[in-house]
Amino acid sequence: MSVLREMFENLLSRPITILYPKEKVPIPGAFRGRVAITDEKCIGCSKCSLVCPARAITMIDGPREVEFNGKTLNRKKRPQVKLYKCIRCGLCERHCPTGAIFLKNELSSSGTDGEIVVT
Amino acid sequence: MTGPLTLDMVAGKMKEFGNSELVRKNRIRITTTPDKVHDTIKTAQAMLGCDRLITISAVDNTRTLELIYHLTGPHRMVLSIAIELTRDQPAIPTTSDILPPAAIYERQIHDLFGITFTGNTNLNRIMLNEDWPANEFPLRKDWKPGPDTFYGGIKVERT
Amino acid sequence: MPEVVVSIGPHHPALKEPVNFKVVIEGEKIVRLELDLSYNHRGVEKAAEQRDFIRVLPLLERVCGICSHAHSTAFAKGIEEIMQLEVPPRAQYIRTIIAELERMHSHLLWLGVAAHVIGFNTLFMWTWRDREAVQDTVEEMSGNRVHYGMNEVGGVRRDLTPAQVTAALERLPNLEERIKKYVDMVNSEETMLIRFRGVGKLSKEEALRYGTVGPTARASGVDYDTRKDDPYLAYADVPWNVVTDTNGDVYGRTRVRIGELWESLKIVRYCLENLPEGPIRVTAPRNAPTGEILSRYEAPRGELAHFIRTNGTDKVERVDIRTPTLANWTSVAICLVNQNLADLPVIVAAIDPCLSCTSRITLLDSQTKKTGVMSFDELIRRNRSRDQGLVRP
Amino acid sequence: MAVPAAGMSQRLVNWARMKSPWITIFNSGACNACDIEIIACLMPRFDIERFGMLVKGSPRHADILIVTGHVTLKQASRLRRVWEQIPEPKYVIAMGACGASGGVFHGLYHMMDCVDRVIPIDVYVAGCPPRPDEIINGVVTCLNLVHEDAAHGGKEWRQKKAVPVTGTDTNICKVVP
Amino acid sequence: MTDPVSGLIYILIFPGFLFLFLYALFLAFLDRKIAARMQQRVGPPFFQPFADFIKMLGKEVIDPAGVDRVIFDAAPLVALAAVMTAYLYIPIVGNSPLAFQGDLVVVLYLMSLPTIVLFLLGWLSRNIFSAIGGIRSVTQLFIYEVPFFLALMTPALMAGTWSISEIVIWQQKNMWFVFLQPIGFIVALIGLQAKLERTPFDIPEAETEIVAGPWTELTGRRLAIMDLTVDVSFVVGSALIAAVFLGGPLMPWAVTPAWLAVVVGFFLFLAKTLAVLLILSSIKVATGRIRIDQLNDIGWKYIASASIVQVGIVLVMNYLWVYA
Repeated sequence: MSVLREMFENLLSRPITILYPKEKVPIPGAFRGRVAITDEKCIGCSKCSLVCPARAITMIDGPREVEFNGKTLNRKKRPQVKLYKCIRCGLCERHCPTGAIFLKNELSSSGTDGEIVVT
Repeated sequence: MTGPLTLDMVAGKMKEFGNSELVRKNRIRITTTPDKVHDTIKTAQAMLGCDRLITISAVDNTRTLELIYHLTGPHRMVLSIAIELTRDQPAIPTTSDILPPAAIYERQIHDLFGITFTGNTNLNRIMLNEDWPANEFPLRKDWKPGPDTFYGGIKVERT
Repeated sequence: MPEVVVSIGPHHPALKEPVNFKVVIEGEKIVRLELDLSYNHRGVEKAAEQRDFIRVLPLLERVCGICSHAHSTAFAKGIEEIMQLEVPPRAQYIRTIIAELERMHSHLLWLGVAAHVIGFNTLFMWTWRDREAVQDTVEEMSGNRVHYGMNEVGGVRRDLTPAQVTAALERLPNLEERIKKYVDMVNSEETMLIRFRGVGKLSKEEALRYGTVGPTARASGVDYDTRKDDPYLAYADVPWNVVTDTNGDVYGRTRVRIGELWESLKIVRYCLENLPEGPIRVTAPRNAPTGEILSRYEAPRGELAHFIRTNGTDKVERVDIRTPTLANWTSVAICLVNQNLADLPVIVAAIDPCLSCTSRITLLDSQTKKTGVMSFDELIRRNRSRDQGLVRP
Repeated sequence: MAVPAAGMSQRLVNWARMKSPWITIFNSGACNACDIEIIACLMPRFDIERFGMLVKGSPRHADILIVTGHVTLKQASRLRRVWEQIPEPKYVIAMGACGASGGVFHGLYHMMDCVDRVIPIDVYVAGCPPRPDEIINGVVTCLNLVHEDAAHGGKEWRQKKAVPVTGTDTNICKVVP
Repeated sequence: MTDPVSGLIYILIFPGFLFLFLYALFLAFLDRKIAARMQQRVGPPFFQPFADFIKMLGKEVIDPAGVDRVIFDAAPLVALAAVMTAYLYIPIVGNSPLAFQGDLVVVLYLMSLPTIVLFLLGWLSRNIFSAIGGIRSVTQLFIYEVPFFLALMTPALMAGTWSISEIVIWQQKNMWFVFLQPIGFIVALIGLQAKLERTPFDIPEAETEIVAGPWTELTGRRLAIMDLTVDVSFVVGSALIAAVFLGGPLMPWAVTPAWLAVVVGFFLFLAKTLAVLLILSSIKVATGRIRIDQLNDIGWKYIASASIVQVGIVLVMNYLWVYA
């Protein structure tokens, strides 16, 4: 009758539920959440878009001068991620030479527009 | 038959069916021909104690279609029995009468590769949609989804 | 009594995944059944031939959400063996830890689902509550609750920090206590006993003959366990036992799974305490040499086999995934005959079906007599006269 | 927003719709991960029953259809049929990357790639799979939509892609009173 | 019942239909809340059943093709009317003004009507799951109805009356029947659980087997009314058990001002129904569903024979004690 005993213990104790919108669920630091791009660091190498398994990253025009290894590069493209297409696998982060694209430990959003992009 | 299996034992038993080689630790590969497959598996079951079929793998190597039967048993070795089939009208006798689980794998291969297993009465559509065209086998290398093909009543566009 | 065909699925509350059973019943007794598993076919094997080794791992991980680490490890292991890479021991240990945590979460999940299909929602809630501890550990280590993304060819992507190891070790005693409670509950709870005992019986001979794998086979006394038979990762170093049972029914499968929870806990603890130092990956070459391998892996549901053939490029020529569920399907149809309709969800759940891995059809009885088929789908089709056409883009 | 004069009973019904969203899960060929995360929402840790949500087996009882995953060719007609069985007003949530665009399975031969090609989607939830709290966010976004639809007297007011309800989770999780 | 106005108030407002409606929804909430807390969850807010009810009323009603729409609309109303009528005969505050000799039988009869209606709905839905559910609910009715009737008959045998109000008065004079007939009380609780189709007897609507059984095709207001019927049956059933076994609203001693007696009686009624609810909720949480053939075995072998043993004991007690 361990079920009965535990049932009544639970009835008298506090529930363990996290009242989500009021109190936040702890998110570990390693959590792979929403994708983010630091535009200053990006050298436009297209590695992330090549490696993305979901083909969520497209390269759009973004001419800019960037520093890389002490040299000044003239990049032409920058990445654009379709937020709802991203599978948060972290391959772009793993293969980015400068750490410009990375996954924040934040929750992604939800919305009515399926075409939202992160640039 | 519980002790470990050595290459010599397998080669001795399988002499008439084809040559055996030790590909890596615990894996013995036997190459044989389609008409001998039934007897090879029977011998492996009876003489070498292989009571379990792990899987039947089908490979399209662009010249021929290959079937590889992976068997194991209490000796924990894996016997791979490999055969090659021609690409046009591939057919092979079924093994589902001696290995009941083979029926599922055969149906799956029949659906995706178009290999006919003679004697298996139940080779119905298995993985694909009901209205998938009858002569298209998606896992063959030369198969490409046509740009204007309709599957499932829906035009499938490819990017 | 006339035979009635009940078509269950693909949308059905007992089935969290699309599958269709056409069950022929007489009264409440099952006469025979036809399984239709093709609703989930995606063509992963074809896609795997078209993607390189970097991009194929996330794809294979998503073959199944529950045993995602199993698929990616089986593939990475096979490719490493073809490339003859020496994976560092620390990577092997980390892979083992994740694999065993995955087994624990899968078995706890299964216990909950088994309780749910017999309507015992309380146990369902409790097991899933305790599963959260495992999920938290995995999330801290890998960064995601379900698709871990830990593997890459040549090692693992993330290292374990000492803080993560201590946090994981701290969670284990609590889990241990809970597992003890579940052993107690399963052996003493009356409704579970009457629904599980003697249901879906499979003798040892049948289990061998129909090629069952994993806990289903071990519940019938067949001690096949790939981790012992063909040791991979760190299993050769870790002391652990194969759990078997002689009952052969759903009760036996429950006991095997709870026993494996216990063993997994032991393995995780050993690996965390004896985590070797060193690098976590070696750099893999871009192309793999020509070769082939049958990579076997003991997934939570049973033996998973990836047959990999490479052809010297950075893509595989063929990867053939044989999932444990597919190997177990034949035995389900054997167990189900002459059982009660009410037992169908229990027996099907007892092999822990993972249909997204499997996605295949099997039609068991070839001499199907013509009966009055009243399928749910057809009824619905008759019921609603609205537009049935699909939306064209 | 222009609120048409709603009667007392209509306001009561609108309030009830906000407070009692019953969901049904349709697995259109997904990899299970989204499904187990939805079920994890029901569990003591997150317990969505405190929002009045229940998971119903019969689509006839449901208000919100959660589609997990890309749609395989075989499931497409079934998905459409299940969607038709849900009585009005009904809402559709597409879970994860697969629901929005096929995700990692984008472009495979036995797939539709997107739920949007079969049934209209109201809310997208990002992630592969979304965490349970993200799923709750998604349902709350959907409830906000229910509220706005009720204020406008139907779904017709919102053209496709007219109202982006996005941002960080902090401003999404604001439940409309 | 001489004054028509007070009679109308009794039937319509308090303790009649309005109170019954609110109390039924409250008990439904409490049931869900207790279950949630036992599972260490927070559970729904207090207005949840009310919100569900209102929402379902506002949903679209879908007629499955080939279904007789009139019967499909009318059947839930019949079920609701039956249990609401049954409620009027049960003493809530003092004795029921409508009481007559034999109202126990009428109440029991009216309480089995929802099951018949469910069977009818399942059969008419033209859906295989509904049909199986309907057949199961009738099978279950045959199993639990006999012990339930016998268990509720034994107090009547001992009190020598077929009126619930008079059984309550008899208990006020002597002793609560729960102490005199514990076996009958337990059988009645199990029978009530089965009648309300709650776990472990939720075989007709087993979600994981047959979707929602007879409920599968119900939508909109039909679903709302059937849901309300189940909630009301809960109140009626627990009130019936409270009246027959737990002494109803009357106290063993006299309370002098009449209004105070009414108030205390009302609170006693609340306390007793809540006690019954707690027991039934605990059973629901602590068990899984059993199979219909297992229910058949258990029902006829153990529960039915227990109730027959109870009847035998009562006959002996009557001979030795009551009529001695």
